[in-house]
This record gives sequence, C-alpha cells and structure tokens, in this order.
Amino acid sequence: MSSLVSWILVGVGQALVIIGIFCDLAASIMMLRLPNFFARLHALTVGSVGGAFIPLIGAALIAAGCDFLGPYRWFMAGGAVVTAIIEYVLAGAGTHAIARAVYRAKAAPLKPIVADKLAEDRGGEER
Amino acid sequence: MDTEFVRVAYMIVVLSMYVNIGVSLYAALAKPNLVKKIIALTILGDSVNTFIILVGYRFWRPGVFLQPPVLTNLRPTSEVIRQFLEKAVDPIPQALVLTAIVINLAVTVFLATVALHMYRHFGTVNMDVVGRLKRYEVRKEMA
Amino acid sequence: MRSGRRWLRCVAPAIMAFVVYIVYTGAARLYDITTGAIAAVAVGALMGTLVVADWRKSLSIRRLGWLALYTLKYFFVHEVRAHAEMIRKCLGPKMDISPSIVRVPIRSRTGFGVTMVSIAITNTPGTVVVDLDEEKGVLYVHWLFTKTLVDSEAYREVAEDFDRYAQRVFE
Amino acid sequence: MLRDVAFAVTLVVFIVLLAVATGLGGLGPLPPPRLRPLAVNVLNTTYNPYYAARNFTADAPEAVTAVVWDYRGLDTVFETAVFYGAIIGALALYREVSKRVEESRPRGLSTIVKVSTAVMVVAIAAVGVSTAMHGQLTPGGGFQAGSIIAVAPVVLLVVFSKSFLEKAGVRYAKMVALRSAALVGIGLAALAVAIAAGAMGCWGYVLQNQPKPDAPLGYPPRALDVPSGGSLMVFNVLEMLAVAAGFTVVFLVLSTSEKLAKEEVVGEEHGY
Amino acid sequence: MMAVDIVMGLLAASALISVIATVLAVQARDLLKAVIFSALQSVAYTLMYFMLMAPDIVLVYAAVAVGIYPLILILLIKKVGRYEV
Amino acid sequence: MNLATWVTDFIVFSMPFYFAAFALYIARAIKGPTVPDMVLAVDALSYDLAAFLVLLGILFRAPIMIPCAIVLVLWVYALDIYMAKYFEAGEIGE
Repeated sequence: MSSLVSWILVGVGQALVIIGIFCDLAASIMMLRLPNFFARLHALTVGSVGGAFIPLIGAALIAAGCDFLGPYRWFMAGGAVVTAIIEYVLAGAGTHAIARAVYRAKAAPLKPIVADKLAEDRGGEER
Repeated sequence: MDTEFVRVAYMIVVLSMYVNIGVSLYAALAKPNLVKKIIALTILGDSVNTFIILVGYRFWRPGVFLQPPVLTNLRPTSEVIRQFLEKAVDPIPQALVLTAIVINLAVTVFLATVALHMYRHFGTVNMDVVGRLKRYEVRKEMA
Repeated sequence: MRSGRRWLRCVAPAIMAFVVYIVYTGAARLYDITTGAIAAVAVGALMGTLVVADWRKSLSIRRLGWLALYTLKYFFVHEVRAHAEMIRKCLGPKMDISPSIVRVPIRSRTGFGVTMVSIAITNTPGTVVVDLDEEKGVLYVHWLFTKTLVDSEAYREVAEDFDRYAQRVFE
Repeated sequence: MLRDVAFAVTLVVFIVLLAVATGLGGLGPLPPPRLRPLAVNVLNTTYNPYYAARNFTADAPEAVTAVVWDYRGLDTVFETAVFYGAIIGALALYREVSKRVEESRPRGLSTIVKVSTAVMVVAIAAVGVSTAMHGQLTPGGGFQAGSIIAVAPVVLLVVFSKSFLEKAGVRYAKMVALRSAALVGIGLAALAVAIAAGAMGCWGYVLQNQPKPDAPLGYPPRALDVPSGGSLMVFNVLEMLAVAAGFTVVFLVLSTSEKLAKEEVVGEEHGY
Repeated sequence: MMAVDIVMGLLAASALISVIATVLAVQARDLLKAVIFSALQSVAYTLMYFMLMAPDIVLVYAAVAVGIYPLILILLIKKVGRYEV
Repeated sequence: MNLATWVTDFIVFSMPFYFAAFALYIARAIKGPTVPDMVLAVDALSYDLAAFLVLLGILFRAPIMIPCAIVLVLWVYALDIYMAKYFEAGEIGE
C-alpha cells in the first residue's frame, strides 16, 4: 500500500520535473534569442518559476516518495519546499529590483519598444 | 567501470586548478589595479582550497555511492559504521578548508579597507600611478 | 498598552519562523520542537516590528484561507496560461513580441498588498513591474505582448485577479 | 610588452611543471583508492557508542564539525581569534568614522523589494538558526550558520539603508560587543571542563568534550532525544553569533558614505 | 555503473567553466564584469564542492564567494571607479 | 520494476537537458553585451542549479545535502540586490 503511495508521489514529482526541464530549456533558448535586456527579464521569469520553482516542488515529492533515502528524506522534502517558496519570492523581488535600477540608470537599451508610459509620466526624454 | 575516463577527467580537473592558480597569480602580480588584484587573490585562495578538497576525495567503487562524512543513522550498529567507512569521503581536508575560507575572507576584508584608504589618500587605485606619485613626492622632498 | 501591542506584533513572525524551522528540519523530535520554539521567539522578537504593521490582520484565519485559495488558482491558471503564451510566442519561427511599458493603476494600497500584486505580476512570464508610484497607486509594467495601451484595459488584462485577492487578503 | 611575454612564459612553465609533477605521482595516486588512516580513525570514532572507540568519540554524527571543534579545536579557536584580529585591524583604520551616525535621509530600493526582503529575513534567520542548532547532526555548524544569518543584516543594509539599520539598533559598538562576548564565550566553553575539574579536584583537559578514562568530567552527550556532540553545540551557537556579528560590523563600516569618510581622512591629514 | 562517469564528467565540465570564467575575469577591463565573472567562477566551484561531497564547504563557500566578496568588491568599485585604465 | 532504479534512471536521463540549458545560460553570461544581461544569466543559472542540486542529492542518496540549494538561492538574490543598488544609488549604504 505504501509502495503505491510512493509510486504516485514519485510519478507526480517526475511530471513536475519534466515540466521544469522543458521550461528550463525554453528559458535558456529565449535568453539567447530575445533582443534586449528588458525582454530577457521575461526569460528569467520563465527560468525561475517554471524552471526552478516547479521542479523544486517536484523534487520534494520525489524525495518524499523515495523510501530508500532513509528517514532523512523528510529533511530533504522540507528543505526543497522551503527553498522553492524562498526562491519564488526572492526571484520576483530581485527581477523587479534589477529592472527598476537598470531603467533608472539607463544601463541597457530599451528599444525596440511600442510605447513608454513611464517616460511620459516622468517627463523624461525619449530613449 | 571506465577507469580510463575517470583518470582523464580527474587529470582535467587537476590541470584546470593549476591553470586557475597560475592565471590568478599572474593577475595578482601583473595587473596594476588594486581591485583586480583583490579579485585575483580571492580566486587564488578558492582554487587552492578546491585542490585541497580534491586531494581528500576518494575513488568510486562499483555499486557504492559516496557519501558526505555525516552519519545519518542515529543508532548505529557496528555494521552501520563499517558501511559508513566504506562510503564516506575524507573529512579532514574539508575541516581545514572550512577555516581557510573564513580566514581568506578576513584577509580580503582587510585588503579592501586598505585599498579604500589608499584611494582616499592618492585619489587612485592604479599602483603604477601610485608609484609615480610617490616617486614625485620623494623627489620634491629631496630637492 | 503600547508594549502589549508590540508583543502581539511579534506573534505572526514567530509562528512563521517556527513553521519554517520545522519544515526545514524535516523532523519533529523533542529537540527540534524545543530549539525551534526558542529560535522562533528570538527571531520574532528581533524582527516583529520590521515585518508586521497591524497584528490583527496578521493573525486572521480568514485572510490565510483567501491566501491559500489564491495560491492554488494562481499556480493552476495564471502561471500555466502565461508560460504557454510566452513559450509559444518566443520560440516560434518569428518572434512576434511587441514590448511596451504600460500604466496599471491598482486598488491595493498597503505595502503587503502592493508587494503581493507586484510579485505575482513579475513572476508571470510576459509582464515585469519596472517601477511603481506609491501615492497614485500605479504600477509601470513592462509588457512583452502588448494588447492595449489604455490604463483600465491593461489593468483588466494584467492585474485584476491578483488585485482582487490581494485586497481580500491584506486589506 | 616584454613584461607580458615574460609573465606568459613563466605562467606556462609553472603550469607544465606542476602538471608533470602531479602526473609522475607527486601527490600519490589520484583519486586515492582508499581513505587515509587518520580519516579512518576520525570517521570511526566520531559517533561510536562502542566501548573501544568511546575514549575518542565526539558524540556527533557530523564528522566535519567534530573535526573542526573537537579533534582540532585549539586550531579553530585560534582561527576565530585571527578572524577577530583581521576585523579589528580593518576597524582600526576607521576608528573615527565608525563612531559617527549617518544623518542622510535613507532612500533604499523600492517598496516591493523592501517588503519581500523583510518577510524573507524571518525565514532566513529561522534557516540559519536551524543550521546552527543541527550542526552536530546535519551539515552545518557555526561558520555556516553565521554566514547564512549574516545574509539578513547585509541584505537589510543594502535594501533599506545604513541609517535604517543603525536606527533599528544594529550599531557598531553593539556588534563589536556581541562579537567580543561570543569570543569570550568560546574561550570559557573551552576552559569550562578544566575549571570544573580543578574545582572538583580531578583531572581535566582544555577543550575537553566527552569524559576520558583519566578525566571523568565532560559535556552531556545527549540533548533531549538526539546526540548533542557535547561542547560542539555550545561552540556552534557562539560561533554563529560571532561570525554574524563580525560580518555585520565589517559591512557597517565599509559602507560608510564617502562624504563622511573624506571629512575624517582629510581632517586627519591637516591636523584638525 | 553510470554514476561515477556522471560525477567525473560534471567535475571536469565545471572545472573547465571555472577556467573560462577566471580567464575572462582577469582580462576584463570593466571591473563590474570581472566581479560577475568571478561570481560565475564561484558558482562553478560550488557545483564542484557539491560533487566532491562537501556540503559544509558549500554552505560556507556559497555564502562567502557569491554573497560577500561581490559586496566588498562592488562597494570598492562604487567608490574607486568602474573601469581599469 | 524497482523504485530506486526507476528514479535513478529518470534523473540520469534528465541530466543532458539540464547541461544544455546551463551551457546556453553560460553562453549568454559570457556574451552579454551589458552587465545587467550577465547578471540575469548568472541568476537564471543559479536558480536552475539549485533545482538540479536537489535532484543530484536524490541521485547520490544523500538527502542531507539539501541546505546547499537554499544557500545558493539566498546568496544569488543578494548578488541581484547589490547590482540593483550599484546602478540605482549613489552609495551602497544609502
């Protein structure tokens, strides 16, 4: 019975890890393909949520299902969940922080862009 | 078990540690900028530490997963401890490096403060310029 | 009175620290619970005033329920949709991206509410919060697939769901 | 130009010489086929309830922490003192600057970063304390926990500002006092068994952890229901405080604004 | 047994990455880029320490080399200027 | 089928994809025309490396190696913050 539960946990976890791998590859290709810094920010989002948060949850489920890891597998599962939550919040905050700083310091080109309402409100010059 | 591949990979790792040590030594000696020197020194320290840990690694045996030197069974029998000895890596280089990293950090902090003071006195951290400035000062005092 | 309120403000961070401690430890032996309680009290006492502004909100069960519901909906609907759109459009043969920075006026005003909405927007691929104006309550969002430049429609597209739940959770 | 060529040639010769020495077996067979005898002894005795090994055991399943604070504990105590000395040396260059409190209006980063950092600091602190408290059971210990906990003030310093931290009570003098107190605590914990043994009229060693055949005193081997590693637990907690306070004070001093520092440095130069 | 090959291959790969990052960090004129390359080298070393079964070292090293060295260096660079002349 | 071999095989087969992703990230980190691009690449690399380290811990049967992942995530966030502060503020401690 418990082995069935283990298999289900491992299966769900593996599905999540596969999603994570797919997002990871997509993010890395986008990181190379997209034209400028502000577009690459979105690739980082795909990499940090789809490519790290989801496989971390999946890895936690796999670890919880793997009996052969011994009693410390709960340490691993709990640690992976905490890592995932911390990673989720900190990745969002970090992405926003660096986007704002780079926009203000004009450290990376903004073009091509359709419209820039922030520059309009700030009354800044066209970039 | 492909021992030839293992040997080659291990040699690659050792060689790249040597290259890192050499390159960072070169930068610490030849680059004039103090900040670059500090960066090179941190890389030098880390490479040496990695090399020490590498020496404490051990050969994989078939069917045995190496473990960190932490006993996970809190009620060990003598059989458990024997298996632990089969699997665990050498803890002593790790313990040495643990303190070495913190010492490296302390040295780096000290160097950073010294570099900052140097910048405040001379207005630059380029050692070539600092040397020229000091020569100029000395010549002015001699005259 | 004042000291009592200060004490209550430390409760929620202490509970959070305790939960993180136990989950991270992954075991509930007597030793873990004892040291966890001591550590939680210490951490809560040190950080309480930094994190919590109003203790009544921080201890409300109803708000936590909304947060859980919101989390589920967010991950199963919004994230999936946004990832699919991003991957479809950016890995296609020709990238049809049309980036712009749009105004998104939101209704949440508290620090936590704004933060939750912003992180939800940022962590949805396709939209990143670049800047915010706290007095007017406007987020400036870098939007990779611009559908509209009008403020109210952009709000409906980008932030409406997050904003509604954030108001329920934090206000 | 000539200098660069000379450096390049020296570099290549250096690397080739080291590689040849290693290839000829200067470090023995790499990777080593079996553990060295010293490591076997350490791993065998680090947590061993059987009588023959009990005389050497540290009663901690974590071999690295056991080596750091028990098998070569004296070395680590001196190392902590060296770290302390380096920090004091760095502070000595700033002796005037460090007393002054920054008056400038704090700006920091945006509200979003501030709030999420403030929430996460709680989690970071919990994780750090857990790492220290379980340092004798799972990977972790004083240095590790200290460097994890140091994330909290460092990130707060960067995200909020220096003056925010100072208003919140993280002051230079307080941190130095905490650091010194932790160092004194480490010294006392190292001497505790010897002092107690002296008071009770039996034999005792400095940095003694578990009872030895000729020295019957020692730290308790178990804390509640897990092995405590004896003195390792005490050392871990104190070292965590020491490392965290040390990092914090270093960054408080290093991030002094240039204006304030310039005033002091130039003032020194001109004698007022 | 595939695990040994994987471990050794990963070790060799991360060692090569660290060599690339070191060389780039040393030759970069922009000191900020040098800091980031040294962070990349630190991440490679972190992976190496993980493969070498040294979790304690990873805990200290990641904190020191990814978190504290960059802060010291960025503080310095902010004060002394970004470009190495 | 044995659970242990199944999980091991799964992780072993997932590795090449991770390596490919890491290689592309490193290419961006080396190429990156501006400094923020390089920061982004190192960030993404480290977040994914954290997930990969957890999987490696399962592969090695070493569950006690999980704290490595959490520490990596925490400190890479710190790197982000430093860079943001460098670009945004006049002084780091401001």
